Amino acid sequence: MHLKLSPEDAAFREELRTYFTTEIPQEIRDAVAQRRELTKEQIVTAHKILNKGGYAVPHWPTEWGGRGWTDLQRHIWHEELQRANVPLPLVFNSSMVGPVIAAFGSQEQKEKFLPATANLDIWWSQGFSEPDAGSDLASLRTTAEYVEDESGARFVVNGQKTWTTLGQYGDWIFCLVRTDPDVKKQAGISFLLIDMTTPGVTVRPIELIDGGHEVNEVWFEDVQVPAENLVGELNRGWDYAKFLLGNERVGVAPVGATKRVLASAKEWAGDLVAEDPFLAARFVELENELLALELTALRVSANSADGKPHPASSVLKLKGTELQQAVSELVVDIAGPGAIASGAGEGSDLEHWQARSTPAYLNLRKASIYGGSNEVQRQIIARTILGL
Amino acid sequence: MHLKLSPEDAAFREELRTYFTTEIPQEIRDAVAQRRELTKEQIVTAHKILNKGGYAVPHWPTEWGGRGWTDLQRHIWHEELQRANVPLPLVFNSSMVGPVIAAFGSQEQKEKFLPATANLDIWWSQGFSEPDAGSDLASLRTTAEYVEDESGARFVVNGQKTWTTLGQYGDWIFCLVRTDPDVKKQAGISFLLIDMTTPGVTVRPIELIDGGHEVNEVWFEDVQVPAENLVGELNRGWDYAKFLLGNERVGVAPVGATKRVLASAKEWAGDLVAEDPFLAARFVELENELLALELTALRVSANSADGKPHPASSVLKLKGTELQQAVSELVVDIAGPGAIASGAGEGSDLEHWQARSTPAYLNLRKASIYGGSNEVQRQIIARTILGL
Amino acid sequence: MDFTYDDEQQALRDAVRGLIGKKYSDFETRRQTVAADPGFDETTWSRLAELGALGLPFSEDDGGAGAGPIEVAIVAQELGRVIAPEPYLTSVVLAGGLVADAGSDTQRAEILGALSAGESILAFAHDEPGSRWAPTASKVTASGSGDAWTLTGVKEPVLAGARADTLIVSAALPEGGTGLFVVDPANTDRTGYPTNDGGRAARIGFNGTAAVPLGVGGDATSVIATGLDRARIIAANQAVGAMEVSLHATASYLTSRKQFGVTLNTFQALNFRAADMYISLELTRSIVDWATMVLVEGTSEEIADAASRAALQTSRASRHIGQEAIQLHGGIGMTAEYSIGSYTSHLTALDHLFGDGNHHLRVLAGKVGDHADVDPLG
Amino acid sequence: MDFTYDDEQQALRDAVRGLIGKKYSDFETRRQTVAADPGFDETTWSRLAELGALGLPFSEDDGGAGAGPIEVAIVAQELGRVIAPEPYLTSVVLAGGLVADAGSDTQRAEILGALSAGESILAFAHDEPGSRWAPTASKVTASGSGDAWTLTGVKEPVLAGARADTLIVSAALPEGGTGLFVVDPANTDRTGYPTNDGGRAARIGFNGTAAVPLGVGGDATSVIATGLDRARIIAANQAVGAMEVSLHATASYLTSRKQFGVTLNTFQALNFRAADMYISLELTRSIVDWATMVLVEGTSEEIADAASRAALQTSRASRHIGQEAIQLHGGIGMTAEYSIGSYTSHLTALDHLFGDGNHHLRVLAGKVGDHADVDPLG
Repeated sequence: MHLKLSPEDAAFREELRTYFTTEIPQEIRDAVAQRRELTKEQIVTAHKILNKGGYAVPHWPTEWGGRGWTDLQRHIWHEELQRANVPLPLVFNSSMVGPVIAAFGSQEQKEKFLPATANLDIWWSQGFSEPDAGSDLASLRTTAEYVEDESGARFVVNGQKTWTTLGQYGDWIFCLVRTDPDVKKQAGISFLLIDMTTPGVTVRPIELIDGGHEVNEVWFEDVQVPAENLVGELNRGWDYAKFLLGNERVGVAPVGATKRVLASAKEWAGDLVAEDPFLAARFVELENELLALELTALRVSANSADGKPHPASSVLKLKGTELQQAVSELVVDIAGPGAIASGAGEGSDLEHWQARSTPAYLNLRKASIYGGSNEVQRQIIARTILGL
Repeated sequence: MHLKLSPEDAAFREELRTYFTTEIPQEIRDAVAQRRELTKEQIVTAHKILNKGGYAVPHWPTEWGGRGWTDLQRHIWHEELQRANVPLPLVFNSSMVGPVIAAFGSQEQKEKFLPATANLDIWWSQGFSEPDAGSDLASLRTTAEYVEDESGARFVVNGQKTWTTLGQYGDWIFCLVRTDPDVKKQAGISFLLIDMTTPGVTVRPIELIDGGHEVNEVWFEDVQVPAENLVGELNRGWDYAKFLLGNERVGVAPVGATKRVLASAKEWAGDLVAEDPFLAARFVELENELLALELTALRVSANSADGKPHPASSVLKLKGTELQQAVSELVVDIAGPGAIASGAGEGSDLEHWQARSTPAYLNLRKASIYGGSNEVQRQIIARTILGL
Repeated sequence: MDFTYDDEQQALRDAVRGLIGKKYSDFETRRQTVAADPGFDETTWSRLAELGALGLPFSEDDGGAGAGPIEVAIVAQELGRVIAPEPYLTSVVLAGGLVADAGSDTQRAEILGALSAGESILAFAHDEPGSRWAPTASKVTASGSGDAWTLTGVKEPVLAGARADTLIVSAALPEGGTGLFVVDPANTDRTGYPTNDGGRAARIGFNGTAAVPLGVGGDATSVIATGLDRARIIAANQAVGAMEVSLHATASYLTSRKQFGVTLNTFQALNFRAADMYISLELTRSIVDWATMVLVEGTSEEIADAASRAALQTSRASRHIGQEAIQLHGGIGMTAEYSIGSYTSHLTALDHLFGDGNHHLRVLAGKVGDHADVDPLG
Repeated sequence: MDFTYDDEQQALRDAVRGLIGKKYSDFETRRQTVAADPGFDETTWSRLAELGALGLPFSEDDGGAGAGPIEVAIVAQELGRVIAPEPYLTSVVLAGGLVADAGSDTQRAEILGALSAGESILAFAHDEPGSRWAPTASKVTASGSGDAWTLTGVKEPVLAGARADTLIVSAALPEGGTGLFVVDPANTDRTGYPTNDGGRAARIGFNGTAAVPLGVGGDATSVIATGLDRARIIAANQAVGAMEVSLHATASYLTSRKQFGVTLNTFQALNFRAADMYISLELTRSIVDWATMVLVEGTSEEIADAASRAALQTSRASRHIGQEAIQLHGGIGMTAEYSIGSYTSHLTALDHLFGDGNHHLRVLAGKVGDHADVDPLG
């Protein structure tokens, strides 16, 4: 056991810190710091700059742009991105479909998709959830029927996906589809890549309670998908999805970003921190829990040698989202009467962060629902770790 | 809606306050205030004085000593007892077996038992729980076999009861026993009164984690119980038990006693309250929650016209015990380093309340387990009130 | 002590529910109403006037109905149940209450008469950028004397400020203290915008704007303080209505939504959390009912204490219930089309209008050493 | 940054577990041991000495093993796992640590040598009636000069005070400040009694009792402060051991105990609460491991900060886990025959030895404005 970073890791961190703060445009980092909604262009710009430096997909196989870092280095990378207010590499590309194609795709698929995915030349959307398949993902109903005729071998897709985050920007969508309706529900699912410009694909935005439109419904009506867009084997999609979700959960605790917001909140609160002991206490409790969480992420990453998600990653997801929500709630309280002024525009005498405080708080209620709800995480802990 | 007590109720309260503070010996009330363990004699003395004034069993049928009070008056009575540090009338007599005999017993049973029960001439114990029947009370296994021969009609009881509070003082014990093993488990249970001096009855104290011995195991080995000691009908015991438990829950929120301990805690804390804002905040939160609870008790008692427990009584039990526990935890914290000194005796320089703080805290962990655990209460709320 | 409504109060509740509950029985109606300015339904406002609901707290001499806080609380609970966007709390309870307490005979008759008749929307311009629920003003200053005053500075956010026909404005007085003034908003610089919960607020700039003192003028800090306390208690009633419906919607969703082939109420952990929501709600209802009764019978000091106690409990409960309602709904709870998230949004706004739980905790902590215990029966 | 034990550390853990874990593997042994004075097993204490565990933190020159906080923490965790009653924390970590930090060469060799060899029990008499975890003394006063001092006043509660062969005593100095003294307990008035968790404490009266300054004498407030911080971090390690076993005992009970015809782990609400206990435990383990590393490498200021952070988190977690462990067990969790309640009792004692969560919250709140964030990687 020892406390300090090794000189190599310290140098590594310094290198990242420099790259992130000098290469990524200040206006993008300011937008993140001020909790503004990013444009598609800003996300793409930042991602491409990261990819240029080798910082977009460091966890991929080295053959496809990975860096062979240690777990600790990956942790440092993840934290430093957030600390520098750099938008994270687009998660659908870097943590979801990319690793799946790299692990299970054909050589043709790898060559066709991986470089473009790493560089965000293709913007991927996720097509997993359905209106009647939330936490119970495997009950999905979107069908893909295999057809082989004179126009070639293909799947015909019908159904509806939902909660497709940033689907309005998507070029391609990776979907779980039912290819065999007659077997146990997990067994008849396949993993399909679909060009979103194909006729029959419709994207409809969903308004959320913060007034934003970041998620969408995606409808498929007799969508013709070439057979070569099937990833891996037919009816093995559930395995690939589990692999993907395991990847998603690693580093899922947004510790760095939450710390950054908490530090901003302290600035925003100003003299109030010294005047109001109860406010000071909330900062202490949140800082301490974030410290414990960050240390847990370090301890866990240091211990997961086999690349599989450590069972404690459910702790990171659950506590990470709870703290993210708690910090956003604190900001609303610091905003005071200004917390209601979500529509205040340029002429307002209120601070921008005050106006954003309640929408951000409301928006983050999703954090404990999406990506494996906190109830699912508790179930995983109880079953997998405690044997209950 | 109006706030104030009517002049009649205000006068009623004054009358109780005077009786409790002048008739009950000061040393008994001091012992309660100092959270000391009461002797059997103290409990009996206080109970008999209450009974003399008509304050031991006011909720019984008037024929047997009841007073025909309104719900609000019963609430005031319950609060004023606690406020004056008067030990509550022995719950096994006044709220449990008494009402059951009054409602379901034969005329002979009523005449034999009710006056003696009201006056604590008989000390009753409760024989419900068994080692393998906790929250699932109906799975009890103690058997009572009906035998009729030359020595008369009787039940032969075999089995074991546990968590029998103050069973070491018991003269008689009222038991749930299985009289028909062949039917659905609730259907084969009867309600039996057993003289604890009968051969075959053994009481063994259980040491609790606070070092006290307030609960016991009671063993029955071929205990001969005259058939006339069956209450009501054979195999209807479960109904009587539900009636009894409903009675038990009414007024089960120990608001008055908890308020009294909280007020004492403020005295014990002294200058700390002004010096430590976090301590002040804990007092505020607890006082406010106790206020909300007391008002809920008033609101509920005012609304339960039919004598059945209001469904919200589960709220009173659950929140009441949580607050009781939270106040006991606060006292431990106020005790500071002295909280560990549970064995400190007369020569100690620490305050008696400091030494008692941790045992009281540990002992009160039971409050959310006994008498229908808080999990059972949540289940009742979810099912009965919310239809879940 | 009695927590039950009399027959007239029950009739009032039924009438308001018949009007407002019916109007917004379909959540889509509420959604469309708040999407367009002025953010509420003028026709419904007129009907509330016809019902007598807008004049409830005011004396009959002033054009009101001469009822009291219990009746006002009944209306607020009903508004809360459907999260109706009509500016009852801000216009009738808060601004109207100040006029009733401090206005001259003429001002009361004119302003409250028009308000009660549904002919005029009133707003109280009090919050300032940087202020935190104090009963004083500092960034808007008043100068002048007698009836000839002018105001300068910025008020923001002002609920219903862009739509208001008349403004009651707090301003720092030259000799110290905070005065109340009546201002014609035509002479101000107003920018309106939506609040997170679909309400409306505004930035209002005063630049030597003409203002008439409310009533006799002079320092009105204690009038404002009591006015805010009144609004706190009525806001808590509105929150109780919203929480009640949130809980029932959640329970109902749990019994109908299927996951893993069974309805969600098969999952004990979810049911227990709904039970905890019920506990929060019941405790809050009790303390809010009590505070409403204190508003009828109490001194201003007792009202202040009751307001803080009700607000503290309501703040805790509305976060608990609002957050759990969304979580137990899952994804659909995040969407604007479905009602539950808007309830949470509204509860969040109510929580921050007149001081959140932490604010009231501080207030109460400052005097916790002054009493041995809290006894609602006196 | 590395959270893993090296081979030697693992071997130490196995050895201590082999000794202590085996000794108290049957909970009844622990129960009988604490029932009779001195409240621990002298033979086990000797074996710990033979193993080198008692001298771990002390230099080899002083008769110790020259190891460090990581190794001491390992021993503490193992003691916590079986809630062993041996006075390691108070005698070796707290009192021994003060002697190591401030004692003269001769004192260190004598006192720590005997302590390491298991020949002498050491206690630190510091708490006073009315004191609250400050590093200063006020009710026991010292007078004298050079090596000839006397102490007067009362210390209580003093852990292991009745059994101790040598006392280290804090006392208010005539010129201000708090000094440390070595005292032969034979010259004091001692009354011992059990603590809630089966440990032992004492009231110790000094009445012009002869005392020798520890080391060079003079104000030792900062030495005491660091000594208490060290004890806080090691106590937190002991709590982690106890919490880990509490959680596993609870999970195991849930899978075996039947109610309503099924095992308790059929009830999702209970499983979820066990999952929450696991989360508390994991977070606590992380921060306690980190604080232990700070104890190795940090400045006294960094150690103070880490001690408060670890203590705050441990206090919260040990209440959560201790309370839930009993609740999820139900009635049997209340009995002294069954182990789980004693774990909760011990956690409660550990929580109040050197400052509870609220105490450390105050400490940390006082300096929360001094930094933008908390970065464990520096």
